[in-house]
Amino acid sequence: MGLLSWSRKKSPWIFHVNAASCNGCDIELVASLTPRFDVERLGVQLVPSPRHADVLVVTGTANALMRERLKTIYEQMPEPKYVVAVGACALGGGVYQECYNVTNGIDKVIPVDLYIPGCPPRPEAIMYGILKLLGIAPEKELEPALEEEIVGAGASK
Amino acid sequence: MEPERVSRLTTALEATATQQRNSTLLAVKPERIIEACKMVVEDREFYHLTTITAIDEGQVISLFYHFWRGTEFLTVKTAVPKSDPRLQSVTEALPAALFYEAEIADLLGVVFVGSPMTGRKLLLPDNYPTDAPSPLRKESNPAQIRKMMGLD
Amino acid sequence: MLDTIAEALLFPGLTFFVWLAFVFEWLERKTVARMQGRIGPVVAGPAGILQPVADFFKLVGKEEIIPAFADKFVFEFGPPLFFAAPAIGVVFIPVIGPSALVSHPLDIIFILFILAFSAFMAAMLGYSSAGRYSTIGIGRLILQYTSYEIPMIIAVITPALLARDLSLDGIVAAQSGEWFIFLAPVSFACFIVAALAELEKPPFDIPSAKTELVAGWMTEFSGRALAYVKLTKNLSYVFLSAIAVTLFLGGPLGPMPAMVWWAQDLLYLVYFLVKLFAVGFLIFAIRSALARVRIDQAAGLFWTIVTPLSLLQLGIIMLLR
Amino acid sequence: MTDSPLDPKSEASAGLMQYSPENLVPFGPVHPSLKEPEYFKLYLEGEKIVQVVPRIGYVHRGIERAAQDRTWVQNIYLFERICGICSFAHSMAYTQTAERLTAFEVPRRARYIRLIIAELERIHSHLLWLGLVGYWTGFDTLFMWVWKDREHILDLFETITGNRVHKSFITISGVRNDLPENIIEPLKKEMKYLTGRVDYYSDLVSTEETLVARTRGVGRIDQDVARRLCPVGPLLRCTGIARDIRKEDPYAAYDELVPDVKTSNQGDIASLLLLRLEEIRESCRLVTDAIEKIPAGNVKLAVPRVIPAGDSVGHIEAPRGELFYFVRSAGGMKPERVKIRTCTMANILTATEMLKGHTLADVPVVLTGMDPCFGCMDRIAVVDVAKGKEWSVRGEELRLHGINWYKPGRQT
Repeated sequence: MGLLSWSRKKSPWIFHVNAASCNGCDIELVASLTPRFDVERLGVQLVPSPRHADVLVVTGTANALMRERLKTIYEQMPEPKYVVAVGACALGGGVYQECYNVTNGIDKVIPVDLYIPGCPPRPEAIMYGILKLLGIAPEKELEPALEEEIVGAGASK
Repeated sequence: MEPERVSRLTTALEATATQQRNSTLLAVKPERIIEACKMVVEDREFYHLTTITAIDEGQVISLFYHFWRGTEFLTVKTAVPKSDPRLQSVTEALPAALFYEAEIADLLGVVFVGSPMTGRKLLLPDNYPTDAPSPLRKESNPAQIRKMMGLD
Repeated sequence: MLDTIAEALLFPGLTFFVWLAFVFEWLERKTVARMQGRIGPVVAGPAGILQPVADFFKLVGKEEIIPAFADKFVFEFGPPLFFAAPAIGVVFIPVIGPSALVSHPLDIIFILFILAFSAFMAAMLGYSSAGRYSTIGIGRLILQYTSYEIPMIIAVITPALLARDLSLDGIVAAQSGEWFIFLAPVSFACFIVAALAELEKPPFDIPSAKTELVAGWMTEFSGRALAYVKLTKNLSYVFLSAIAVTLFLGGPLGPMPAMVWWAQDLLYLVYFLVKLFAVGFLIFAIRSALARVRIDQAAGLFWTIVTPLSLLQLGIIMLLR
Repeated sequence: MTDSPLDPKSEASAGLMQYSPENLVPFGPVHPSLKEPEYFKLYLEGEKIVQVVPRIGYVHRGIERAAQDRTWVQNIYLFERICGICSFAHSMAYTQTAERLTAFEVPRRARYIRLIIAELERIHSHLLWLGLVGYWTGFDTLFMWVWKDREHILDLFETITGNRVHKSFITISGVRNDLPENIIEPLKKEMKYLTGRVDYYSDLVSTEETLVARTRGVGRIDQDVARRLCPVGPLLRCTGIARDIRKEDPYAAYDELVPDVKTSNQGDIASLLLLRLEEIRESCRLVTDAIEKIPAGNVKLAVPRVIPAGDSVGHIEAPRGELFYFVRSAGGMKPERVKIRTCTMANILTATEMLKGHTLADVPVVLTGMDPCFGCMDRIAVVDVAKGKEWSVRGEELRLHGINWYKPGRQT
């Protein structure tokens, strides 16, 4: 395992976006940072700026106003980036499915790498999801041109 | 509510009053709504405007101004025709009504004359279709609105 | 000459201090986590000790986004320069033995210059990214800098006055009898408070307060630049702790039995590290036990309490000597 | 309304248009100090805030419309998901309001169980808030400790209802399940533990210097403002007005277990901290009393599918204040109209008033002070004052503000 993929596995920094969620998933996500669950054990840090983040955690239904913001934030993140959809609303609209202001799942707005179901998912489920993501993360292929730019020739991958 | 207070309000406002449980319903004409709100608020005990409810009743849109006094509700009811839903804004007398009026203006398309929010889209997203009915009106259809907004 | 360069780059120079910077970040995260009832990083390396290393290399391997309106020259070349300030500073610290790799009769002046240069580079970096939050962060940083700089200078020259020497070697040598922390405890306290402000640690993490300004002046940085900036901040952390050790805790000095030279060097190193981590832990403890103050409160604290106190200490010492 | 913080005319007359865009600091919509997306435009003079214009509506989902398409029972679970923090309060307010249209009497035991869950939720909500105050003032240790204690409440929720966040426990005519066996002792033990922790936190927040410096005198409102802008809950009580729906209009078992309404007369964030801690203590007492006095019997009747026609008005004291529901039934399977007025909706106007004159550093603290819950509010409200003609220059900027936030043009 190369240094780079090792370091990516060990250090997923997450940026959390609440895209019109009911707070349930958000407080469970925050709860997973607190002493009982402590995802910092896995190297996870909640970072304040999307520029610093590796993983975009999205909760909620992505309503008409948040859709654009969500796209902007996704674009602000540097490659390689991953998107995790947390909770029923982010997966498919959840209980608000077919409401007039609701997107049925955020994967209609941005590409999603991992889905964590639940309404809301327990912190254990969120941690399990992150572990899963750490499993898949290094395998995600970058665009060749971008990889050339970032990693440079000869760097371990 | 004390009978004399009720009768004072009904005679002054040409209103009709009905009472049930701990709430009193005072039906007034739409043109007297500001006067009614002022009278209620001048009665210092009813300063708390809980909210304004609006309902699409087919031909008319009814508005309920709920005031709370510690043990009982006083609801001032009025109605505007759906064909021309215009009503005087009460924000002069009741600053707290600002947001409640704004949400009704957006969700039911009632125009509040004199409200600082007049003419602005308040509640709904920027790309809410202009030709679709307000979402809480009976004739609105969520599936259609979704399609028009391009959410699917 | 080659010897000195090798020492400056490897041990006890830059590489050693960079390693210490990683260890410091790990210790900080672990200590703070413990104080908060958590465990802290565990999966990267034994007890998570490689966590900062993983963070660093991950950031190096990420895409670097340059904001459209940024000053590209400063934005790209700023982070290495920012890193250079403490990286040059560390060679002036005596680590193994009472004298440093590079010594000059006016060391202290240069150290003060490096501290000022760090703040200046931070301001340049923040402004170069031209973000709103960065700009406000830098406004706060400069305000904070003008507040803590004077007490810090006074706290630094107090030991120099006690030792009647402006070189770090001389100051260390003068502490062979009694450490200056006992002669000038108030100066030491003032230095630690000013160091907290310089390092942007709570309660003075005002320029990078994440709940107010996203990430303050660091908001725009990503990838390699962010890796450099973060490493520099950790290196400054070690650097300032090392200065505190050198100026107030006798540097690497301690009871020294007669031994072969390398054993003595090792013992010097152990003394130095023990003192360094003690200062580090003091900062961790203060950091996790306090809430953030407001910028006006911070300025008030420095101008009305810390500066007069450090001046008072200086005055007392001048009178006694 | 001439002095409304949202009045665009007053904005123009106050000369706000002369401020260059550099004076405008967008606060949100995605901002680390707001767990939920909201957008506040802050006009600054240096660090001092001269005007606040909220743009709320990033969480609008259209629940009131959705409620009309769902049955009476389905709606319980829909309203519960208005907000993940006061979910039981929402479902209880809705259920009670609907029950008033029916003839049956909710069993006494069910009313006690409702009280217990509601009070546990109040403790949970207030603890969560206290933790976030710690987080927002940069006091992460307080945040972590408080959230650790909060897990005790969540464990109780899980034991009693089976869920941590959305309890899905209440139903029309009662509660869905009885209390589990052997709950009395653990419940009492936890309440005792939490009361002890509250003592500790009260001591902490009133003695920890930096926290006191950040909260005392910040976000002060007085009774006149409170009367004019009609805030609810702790925000109102901290100005000295003792208004608590639990006492004024008893529901559940509050007629038998009367809460002691706590007030404070300082009206600032420091007093809100202590007030909410006092309320936690009071809630612990209520839960302990309730579990001791709880009568035996049924916990629910047959759940009706159809609610008789009529209008019903109901409100309860949610953790954040008065939560108002208006339900109209046409006698069918689905409600004709449900109107919800959440606590944050009533408080947001007051909060913008509180912000004026403070510095940017105070914004998170003051906004936290009202314990905002935009998830609740936005099912209904958006204020977009940026649409007017005088804003045309900035209208473009607003659309792009997400980008500008990170890549602002140099507007000279």
